[in-house]
This record gives sequence, structure tokens and C-alpha cells, in this order.
Amino acid sequence: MKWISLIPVVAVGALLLFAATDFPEWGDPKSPASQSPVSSHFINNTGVDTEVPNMVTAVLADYRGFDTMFETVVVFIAGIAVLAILKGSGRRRRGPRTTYKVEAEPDLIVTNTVRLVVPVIQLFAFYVLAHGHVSPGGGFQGGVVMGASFILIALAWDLDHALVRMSLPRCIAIAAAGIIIYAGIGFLSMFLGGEFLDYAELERVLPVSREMARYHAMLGVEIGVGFTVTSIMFALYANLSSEGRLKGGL
Amino acid sequence: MENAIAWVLLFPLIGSVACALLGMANRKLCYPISIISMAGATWAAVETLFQAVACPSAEVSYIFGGWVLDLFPRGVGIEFRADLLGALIALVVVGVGLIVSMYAKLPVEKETPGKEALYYPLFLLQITGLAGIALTGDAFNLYVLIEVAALTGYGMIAIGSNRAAAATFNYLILGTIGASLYLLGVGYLYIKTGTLNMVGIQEVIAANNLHDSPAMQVAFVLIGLGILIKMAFFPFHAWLPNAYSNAPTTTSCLLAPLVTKVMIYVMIRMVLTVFGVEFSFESTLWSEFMPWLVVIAIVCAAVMALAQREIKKMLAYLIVAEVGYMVGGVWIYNFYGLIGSIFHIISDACMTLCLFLATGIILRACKTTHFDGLRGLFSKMPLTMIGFFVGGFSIIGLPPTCGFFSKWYLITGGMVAERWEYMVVLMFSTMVMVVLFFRLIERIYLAVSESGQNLGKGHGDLGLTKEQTKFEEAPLSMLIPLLIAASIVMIIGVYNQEVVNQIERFLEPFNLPRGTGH
Amino acid sequence: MFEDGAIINELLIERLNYFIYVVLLLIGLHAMISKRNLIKKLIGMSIFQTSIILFYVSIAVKDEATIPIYKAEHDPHGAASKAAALELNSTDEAKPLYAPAELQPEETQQYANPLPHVLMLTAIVVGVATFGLALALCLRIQQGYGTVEEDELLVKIERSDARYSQSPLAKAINPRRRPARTSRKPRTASKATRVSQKSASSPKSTGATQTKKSAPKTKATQARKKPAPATRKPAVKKSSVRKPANKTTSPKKKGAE
Amino acid sequence: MGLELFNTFILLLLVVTALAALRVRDLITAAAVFGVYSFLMCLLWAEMGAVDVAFTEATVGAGISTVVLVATIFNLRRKSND
Repeated sequence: MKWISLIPVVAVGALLLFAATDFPEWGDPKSPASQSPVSSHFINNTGVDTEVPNMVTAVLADYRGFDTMFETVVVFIAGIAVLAILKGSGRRRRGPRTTYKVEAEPDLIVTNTVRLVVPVIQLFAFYVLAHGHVSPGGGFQGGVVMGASFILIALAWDLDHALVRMSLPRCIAIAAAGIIIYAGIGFLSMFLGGEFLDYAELERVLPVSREMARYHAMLGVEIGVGFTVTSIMFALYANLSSEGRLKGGL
Repeated sequence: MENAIAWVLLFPLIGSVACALLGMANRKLCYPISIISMAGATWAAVETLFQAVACPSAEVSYIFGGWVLDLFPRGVGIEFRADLLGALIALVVVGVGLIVSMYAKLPVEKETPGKEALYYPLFLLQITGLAGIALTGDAFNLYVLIEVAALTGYGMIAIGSNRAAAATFNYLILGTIGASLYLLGVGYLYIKTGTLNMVGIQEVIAANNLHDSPAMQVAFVLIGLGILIKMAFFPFHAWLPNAYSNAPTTTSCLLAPLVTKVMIYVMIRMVLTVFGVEFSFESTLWSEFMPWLVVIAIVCAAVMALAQREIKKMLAYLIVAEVGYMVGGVWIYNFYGLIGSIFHIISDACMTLCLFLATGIILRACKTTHFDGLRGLFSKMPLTMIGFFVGGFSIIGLPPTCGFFSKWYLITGGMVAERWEYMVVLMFSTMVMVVLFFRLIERIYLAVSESGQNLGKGHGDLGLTKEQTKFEEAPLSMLIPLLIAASIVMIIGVYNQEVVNQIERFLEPFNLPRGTGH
Repeated sequence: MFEDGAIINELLIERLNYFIYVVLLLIGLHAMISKRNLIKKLIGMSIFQTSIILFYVSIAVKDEATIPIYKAEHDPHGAASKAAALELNSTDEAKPLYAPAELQPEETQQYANPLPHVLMLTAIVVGVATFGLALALCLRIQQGYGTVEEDELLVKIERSDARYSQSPLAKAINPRRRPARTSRKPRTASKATRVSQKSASSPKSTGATQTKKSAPKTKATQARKKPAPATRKPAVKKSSVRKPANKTTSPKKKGAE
Repeated sequence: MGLELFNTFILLLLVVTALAALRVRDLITAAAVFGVYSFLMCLLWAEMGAVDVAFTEATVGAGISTVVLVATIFNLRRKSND
């Protein structure tokens, strides 16, 4: 029966290869995508419009900020949905879990190393988040690194140890707070007279120019994204590693 | 209020966050919050629709982030465009959302106990995603919103039983293939046109004459294929029946009327706005072979519906058949066909909502949705059954209901375009639906005498006691939304001309053929 | 047209990226369709999505271009613009002069196209969200059916479906017994029946029809279904047994939640 | 030319790791190979100038995805039938 599944695969492949012959030259600066007014506007005017050196951050958080808001919402949804799917379903424990018996005591070397490393990771997460305007990075990456530090705690000790620092209700609250920060900045600019997410209007409450208002609002937005991603990444791990029971080590 | 179009999405978004936060403290707060935010969204959608109708160009454009068109090239910011079609669909989405949110209280408490603070945020975000799909004017933003709607859908279905989780997994795999194919198609559009704005894409296609470009043709196929998978068109329908029939009541009430219809809207949007009429119908062969696929789809789905013995499963296959109607209405390439298609999106959303709301009540009262469990229900809950049959008659297409008028336009379109196969299959499926619903009528109305006496022979062993046929209507929080939905089905039927006028006004600029297409 | 050597050559040498992305996409798609293990399907799904991201990133590539972050001479806060600002700060129209200058078209060529990168950031995050949700579904399926192999799963699902879609007429031999707990809340239902199984595991009522290896739910199915059409007595007996069992489970369930 | 060779090498390695991740029967191994795949992809994108995407893929794809995948497999049967 397996060969039947090859038919659609081969069909799609032929279709895609057929189209690939029509693509512009590899790396051609004159290709429509690279030459379009939209792309050139992003490259030429990001500095003028927002004063952010990293164009990707500027496009992500400002020009296409609405997309990014929903991207944050998607992360939020994933967290909520995983909680909803697994909550209360993990009481019947059976199957091969027992074959991976975890040692009762966390390892001394591991815990001490983690104790040393976690603050550095978290500091790096803040750096990635805050420095996203001028170097690769931003809310997502920073948030994921931050979430990873909590996962590391859960791996080195056990889940309870990490949940003391970041309980699940707190996770959801922080994730919701992230969206509130993001949407709140949008609302603020809406109430100040612009469109939703028109950060330039924030100049009326910030003592800076329109461009710098965009610059600073983007930082605020990235912090919101970082909140949501941090907590949801940890919540994902906590739920999946314990089948929603939220107890015990991996 | 100029920001009304943004509020359509922002109300449910705030509502969902508020539900998640306040629901942790007190889960009783979720239900009122969801109703309030849906009411707000409905108001905003009505406002948007009125703005679009009042505007001479019949559309409202709103660019997020203040990247206005005079100063920046098109496509720099993300644009929301509510033309008449988008505004109508958005209104349908939030309207259905409002009705279901009123209905949700008891089923959610019963079926997902203790999870209200998780369920309502998903519920509201689902509506956010779907309403956003209807309004957005940016091809990539559409992908993000499709994923918002899809992910919340997975969560809302799988929150129920283990069986639902298994069904959701199939849905997830197929849904991801569909959405990814769409994303790939958008990538092909981008590589050839360099923009993501829907109007911008069409401008570039027209300006650079990309009609015969292989990459554009493949982009069309990929996007079309992705959307067909997402809308459960017949060969790709495998995810739908199991997912909808095992989902919690509220979930199926929300998803069944909306998800497939919104995806059909996306197809119409792609055909008319993004690729343009000339590209979609003349440069590709889709209008040649799609009606035939539609014929196969409708016949198979109708036969499968006939084979079901459970209302929920039967309705799920009916949805698949209805998807066939609407897809056919688009691809017969005719003015009236498209009117019928768009009108059928609206009326099908209303009547499917009606049927699923009633099914939820039946499930609550009888603990089963099997046909044999319905005997004598009319004497038990007459109002619910009236609601159920208003929806049923509309699906069959009996005159005072809106289903009649939309089917009328579809058939007219098929006749004018001389696609006889499509017409015949519409007739055929109408016959099948008559059989389906009169089979149910026989069970619900006729099998028990008024006194609740067992009619005995000829109807199997009924064995109903008086107690079982006692008048016991559904609780008001479930009955009122059903009756509202039923009356909307009738109202749209009565005032069908108003709706059709707006659809005609939307379709006027596209110069669709009013006779045969080729 | 693919027999044409030139096209193959072009694809393999000059557009290797485009070729490899198609290959990866097909690998992923094939895994999603044909793999039996759900986790394998998910890995395939991830490969499928990353291949699309690879395609988008390939669009953004420009020859001779650098990453889309302003070089020092174009940096709005870099040394060059600061010097300009200091020089011109004395005049009243300082603000427009302070603002960084727009890049010229030839300078545009120096930077890769940022838009596809942005889109793909979004796509990656959507991908990981889907992935996490799907893994949660796998866990749930494992809990419910004890397997994540699709073929084993289908067998078990078919069995439980057969029970749910059974006509209430066939079940309701005894008219006073309503067709209770058929399709909703199978978790509690299965739990109740399972407990009843334990308490009523005397061979008289359930018989030797049970199989040990299948999931408890399906065991309960067979146990409930089998005696019903045979005689009336076991059915009555079972229902009387199940009632108290149900009662004993409900407080336990509350406590757990 | 050096970069192009690097590019080609990674592209071929990507196909190999993708096939390997789907081929092995031990799911933990599959997860590990999948992590390798993600990381190679991240390298490739960094080389193509998409630094932000590469960073995200390194943290999300090679990091969180793999961890979460392993955490899930610990709760499932480790061997797969295909």
C-alpha cells in the first residue's frame, strides 16, 4: 500500500520542479522580490522611519506589527490548548514510563553547574531581547532562551523545583500579560489618534521624536512578546514532560 | 467610528485574554465576558458593513501602524480591507459567534468541567481568527490568521474525549498540509510579484502580464489545493466528519457553520481579488474540470450522508456536500453562480448553525444522536424541533427559508452557464436531503401518538413511556439562541433581495459573464 | 521536458537550493502521508515546514549583499550620522537634518531583502506552536488508546466507534434502561465501567469473553455488549452492579480535580 | 567558491539527516537527528544572510522543539514500527 502515498508526492514534486524553472536567477538583485517598492522601502527607509538599524526587527515589530501580534497570539493559543488537552487526563499512568526511571536525587555536579549557568543564560536572554534593535535577536529569541533557562532547572532538579519559580497559573498570567502589553501599546496609539499599532502617535506621551517613539515602542512590544514566549515555552515543556500531571522529573 | 474594522478583531482578542486571566480567579466570569466581547464585535462588524455600504467605492481600507498609502508604497503596512463581501462574511462570523457564545454556558459546563478558563479563550480567539480572515487584505497575514483559527480549532476539538483527540490529530496533519501549501503558494506569488498585498499582487499580475508564467500557475494550484484541503472538499474531507462529530457541542456549533465557509470565502477572495478573474478563469483550466470534481464530490458526500445513522455524522457529510455546492458555484464561472455561492456561504452558515444548535440540545436531552434515539421528540421539545426543521428545510431548499434563494441562484447560474452536470447534481442532492430530513421527520413527529402511546408495529419496538414523551423543553440559555438562529434563517429568506443587492454591487466591477462562460 | 539536460543541469548546479527544498518538502510530505508512527509524522511535518522556510529564505538572497542590518555608515545611530547631527545641530531645522538619510538605490543592493526573513520568523513560531500542540495530542492518544502507531490505533478506534454508533434500540432491551452515557464524556464513562468491571469481575456476569491485552475501555465494551442480547438477566444484574460503582467513583473524581 | 561548496555540503547533509530522522526506529535517536537537521538548517540560513531566522531556528527548532520532542517520547513507547 505504501506506493499509493507516493503518487501525490511525485505529483507535487513534478509541479514544484516545473515551477522552479521559472524562478529568477539565484541571488539576482533584479528579481521582482528584491526590486519591488516594498522591499526597497524597507531597506531604504527603515532608518528614516524608525531609526532602528536592524531592518528585520523594524519590519517585524512595526511595519508588520499586526502579524507579529497574532504570532504572539498563536504562541498563547498553543500554550492554552496544550493545557486544555492535557489537563486532568494524565491520572491513569501506564505504559513504558517506568523503563526510564529517574534517579531520586538530582546529581550534584549537574545542579551546581546549572546553578552557575542559569543566571548567565537569563542575562543573555535579556541581552538578546533588548539588543534586538541593533543585532540579530528580539522578543522571540530572548523569550525562548529565557524559557529554556527554566526548562534547564526542570531538567537538572525536577519539575516541581521549576514550578515553584514558575507555576502554571503564573505562566498563563504572564503570557496574557505579554499580549496585554503588545495590544496595550497598540490601543494607546489608537486612543492617541492614530491607527491601531501606530507607534508614532506615542510621541505625545514619550518625550521623543516620532521616529524614536517607534523605536521605543518596538522595544515595549518585544518585551510583551518575550513575556508570552518565555512562559508558554516553559508551560509546553512542563505539560508535555509530565503528561499534564505537572509532577516529577523527566 | 473609523476604527470599527479593527475592533471586530480586538473585542474578541481582549475578551480572550480577560477570560484567561479572570477565569483563573473565577471561572463563572468567562461566560459573561465572552458574550460582552462578542456583542462588541458584532456591533463593530455591523458598523463596518454600514461604512462599506455607505462608501462610494464600497470598501473600507485600514492600514495598521499608520503606513498610509499616500506616503508609503502599497504593501508596506498590513492592510485590512472590508469590501462588501468581506464585511458581510465578517458579520456572519461574529454573528454566529455571538449566538454560540450565548448558547455555550451549559454545554461547556457539562462537557469540559473545570476547563472554562481554557475553553473560552480558545473560543474567542477562534472567532478572532475567522473574522480576521474575512477582513484581511494581506496574503501572509491571511496565513497567520488561518493558523490562529486552525490551532484554536484543534484545541477546542481535542479538549473533549480521547476519540476527539485522535480525530484532531488527522485534522492537524491535513490542516497543516493545507496551510503550508497555501504558504508555499504565497511564496511563489511573492517571488514573481514582490508584494504580499492582495490588491498589489493583482496590480503586478496585470502590469507585468504574468498570466502564462509557470510559477504563477503553480502558485494558483498550490493555493487552490491548500484551500480545498482546509475546506474539506470531497477527496480531502477525511478530517471533517470525525472531528466535528466527536467535538464538544459548543465547538461543533461554532466550527461547523464557519470554518469551511470562511475557507470558501478565501477561495473567492483569491480568485477575484488576488489572481483576478482573467487569470483564474481564462488562463487556467480550473473552470473546465472543477465542476466535474464538484459533481463527484456532491454525489459521494450525499451518498455518505445517506448512510449515516447519527445526526452529527450526517450533518458533517452534509457540510461536505454543501462545500461542493459553493465550490461549484464559483467555478461554473458565471455571475449568478457567484452570487449563489456567496449567498450560500451566508445562508449555509445560518442553517448549519441552526441544525448544530438543535443537535446539541437533542444530545443533552437524549444522551444520544442516533436516529433511533429521537423517537417522539416532538412532543417532548416542540420548539427545539421546530428550530431543527427550519434548518433542515433550509438545507433542502424550501421557499420561505434562505436556503431556497441561494440554491435558486446556484441553479440559475448552472443553467445560464450551461453546466448541466452541475444543475443535475444539485437536483440530485436536493432529493437526497429530502430523504434525509423526512426520514428524521418520520421518527420525530410521527412515530408517537399525541398521548405518548406506543404505536407499535411498523415502527419497530418503540417502547416509549409517557414519562419519556413528557413536555420538557430545553433550558432557555440553549433554546433562545436556537430560536434566534431559526428566525435569522427565515429573515434572510424574506429579505433575500437586500443581501443579493449588496452581493451584486460587490460583483459588478469584475465583469463576470452573465451568459455562458466560454 | 525534464529529460532536457539543460534544465536538470540548471536545477542541480545553479539552483541547488530550489532543488533541495523540493526534495526536503517531498520527504516531509511523504512522511506525513505514509508513516505509521504519529511522532514520525510530526517529524515529517516539521521537515515539510522547514523546507518551505528554506524556500522563502532563498528568495531573499542577493548576490554581494550582506545581512539586513545597517552597516556603520548607514546606521541611524552610527558615527556618521552623529557627526552630521553635531555639525548641523546649531540651526533651527536640526530635526529633519538629524534624521538619517534615505538610502540610494545602489545602496539598496548591499542588503538582503528583509521581508522574507520577517515572514519566516512568524512561520517558525507558528510551526513550533503546531508542533507542541500535536505532541500534546500524541500524549492524549497514548493515554486513551495506549499506542501511537496508526494501524493499532485505527483498530482500537474502530472498536470503540462500533459501540458509540450502536442503535439505542438495540441496547434498550429493558425499556426502563435509558441509553445512558453513549457518546458523551467517554472518559468518565469508561472509568465507571472499568470500576464496575473490577467490582463485578465475578465470572458469572461478564463471562470469559474478555481479552486481557486490549485497552480497558474496549474490554468494558465487550463486557457490556455481549450479555445484552443473550438474556435479560445479566443486563439487569449489570446495571444494578454499575450504579453503586458509579457512586463510589464520583467523589474520588472530585477529589482528584 | 568556498562558500558555495559549504552551501552544497550542508544542503546534501540536510537531505541525509532528514532521511535518517525518518528512517531510524528509535524515536530518541530520531529526535536527536532531527535536532541536527534543524541546526544544519540554521547554519545554512546564517550563511544565506538570514541571521534573525537562523537565530530563531537555533533556539526554537534545534532547542525547544527537540527538548519538547524528547520529553514527549519519554512518555511514549520509544520504539517505532517504521
